[in-house]
Amino acid sequence: MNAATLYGLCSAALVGLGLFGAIVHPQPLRKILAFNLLGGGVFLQFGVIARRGAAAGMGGDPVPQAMVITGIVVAFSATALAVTLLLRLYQVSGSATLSIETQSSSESDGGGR
Amino acid sequence: MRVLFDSFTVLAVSAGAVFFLAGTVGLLRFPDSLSRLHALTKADNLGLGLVVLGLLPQATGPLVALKLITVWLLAQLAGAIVTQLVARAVRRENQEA
Amino acid sequence: MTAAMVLDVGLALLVVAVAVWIVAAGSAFAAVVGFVSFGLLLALAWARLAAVDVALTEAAIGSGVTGALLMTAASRLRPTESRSAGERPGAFLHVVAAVLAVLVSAGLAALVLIPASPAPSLAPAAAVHLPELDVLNPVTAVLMAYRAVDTLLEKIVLLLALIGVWSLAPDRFWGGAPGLWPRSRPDGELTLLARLLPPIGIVVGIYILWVGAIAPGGAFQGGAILAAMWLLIMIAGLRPVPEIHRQWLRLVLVVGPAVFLTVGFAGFFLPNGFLSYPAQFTKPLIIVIEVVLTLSIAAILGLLVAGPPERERQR
Amino acid sequence: MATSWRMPMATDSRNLLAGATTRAAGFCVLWLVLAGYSLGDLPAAAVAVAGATFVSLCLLPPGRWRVSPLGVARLALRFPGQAVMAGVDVARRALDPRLPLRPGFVTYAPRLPPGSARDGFCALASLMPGTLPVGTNEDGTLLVHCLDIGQPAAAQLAAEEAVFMRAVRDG
Repeated sequence: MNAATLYGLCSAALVGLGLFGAIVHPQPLRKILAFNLLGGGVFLQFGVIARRGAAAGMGGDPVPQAMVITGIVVAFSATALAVTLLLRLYQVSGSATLSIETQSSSESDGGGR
Repeated sequence: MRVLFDSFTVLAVSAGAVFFLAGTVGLLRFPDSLSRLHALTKADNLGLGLVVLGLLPQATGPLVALKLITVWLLAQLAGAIVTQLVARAVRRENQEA
Repeated sequence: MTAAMVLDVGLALLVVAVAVWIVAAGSAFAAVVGFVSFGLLLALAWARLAAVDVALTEAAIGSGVTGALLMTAASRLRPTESRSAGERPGAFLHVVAAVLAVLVSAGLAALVLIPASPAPSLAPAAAVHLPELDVLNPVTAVLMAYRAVDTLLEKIVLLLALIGVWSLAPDRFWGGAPGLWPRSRPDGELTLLARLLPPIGIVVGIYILWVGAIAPGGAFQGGAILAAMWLLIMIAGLRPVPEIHRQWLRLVLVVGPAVFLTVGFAGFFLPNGFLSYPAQFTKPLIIVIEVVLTLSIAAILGLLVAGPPERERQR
Repeated sequence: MATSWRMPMATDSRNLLAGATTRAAGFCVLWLVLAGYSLGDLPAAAVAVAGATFVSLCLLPPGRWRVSPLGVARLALRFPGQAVMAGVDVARRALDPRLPLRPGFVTYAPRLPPGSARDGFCALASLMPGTLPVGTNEDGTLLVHCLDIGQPAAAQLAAEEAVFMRAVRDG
């Protein structure tokens, strides 16, 4: 087994872990974290493809690498927007939950700050 | 001469690794957060210092050697400041509790 | 097993272990701390895959800037944590999620274990035009020349995200200054760091940008370092967070994408059309675009971490 | 504290010039350390050094610290030995099966007035054997965490502060 295959298996595990966390965690912030984990796994998968495409004197195929750099920045933008939405939800409703029952009960007791 | 330099590198880097190990052992064994901070900063700083010292004879020129030393100095600065920030946060939490 | 293999196996196991910790940790703050170290370990994995450009980006943006953002959010949302503990889904959903996750992982693992042969690669195609571009780092060449339209759109995404973040502010704060940290009194040590480190960070950031043409580095990595320095100065309270209505601020935010677009449209007068560079000016043009992009990236990243305005506009 | 980005108003323009020159020289060395020597790098190096010097002068106006080269040299020579002692001390305690620790707090009244020179001293003290400044008490003394309160921490800190004060003071 070479390094590319090893990190490929690692990335597969990361995607699974991220997916599991994003589904079962009730807190939105933990979902965002799990989503980033999932993204990290997908990016690493690109890295494996890039490494296997090493040719023409390059250590890896530069095209997937450039796409991952773009991806990391876009993932950060999405995370920043999601976090801000979450903080705003907390600001107006006094809670940061996606559950409908809890949300309506906190609205009825005034919530907010 | 080369052999002398290489054995010095092996010796110093290994010694550095021992201090990193000791710092990690301290991090796991020490009883409270503040004591653990001591283990982390002091043992690891010395460990990094020894690794840098060991790599100096392998440097291809004075600029590379200076680069290694710069890395160590920046790690010292960051370590010293961050340790105090964490210590302050620990103290604040203890006061609140 | 060789020493390099031992290192790779250890690193891969550590990455997965930290990922498990992020999913399983008791508090969100602990999970975020785990996420920052996860990013740094992942950067090492990228370096082991001979993708140093990505390793730098992952360390600076994936771990550093994202970590700063999530850490603020975790400390602000701490009061909501205990309540959501009661909302944990039941055992059934856990099992379904676990089965789904295992299936997806197994599918990806199978793809990894049964690779396409020969491995698809665009590296030879990318190498063909490197000499005429005069850019020795193939990743920078892809970002700035071959796939420049991706890079341009990504800048627009960054700008749109910032507009989205700003527009989440309550109306009365529109045009005011972002709140950044909920901290009134600056700590002494932090102020010391904020006095000493930023000049060093500026030299390092500009170096990383400059070296991007021939070695790993470039606008994103350099911009992220500059953004971190700016944030450090603002968090320590040495300089105020700018109010978002400022003309100069908005100019800095759009100058990178604007110059990129202008050069792109100027390409219509050339044989290859949109986003192609005139042959004899390729390298200078790429450098000019990279410099202004770095400025814009640094400002946008910093302001995305700073968040929406939380103070009223000063008259 | 928060002011705009403007060059500091130096009471003494010679002071400003001297400060700017030494710092610019330092950043030049940093650039050379990073990039090596190449004439083609000149434009980037010039921008980096000029930017860094400007920001440095804004954030830490010259004259704010009085630095004595001789004192700094003495401090720098002393530092590696102290780092070794600190590391060996912690490593010995961590690896000893009996875990010989007597953690506790000591208050220390520094002679340095509050300010960035004192912050610098605190940062240095946190790298010294057995001591870790945790914060400032209400009466202005420092609260220091020690790994072993049996050690003469206060005397050690006083010696360290004396060396530090000969190197750097608030101007």
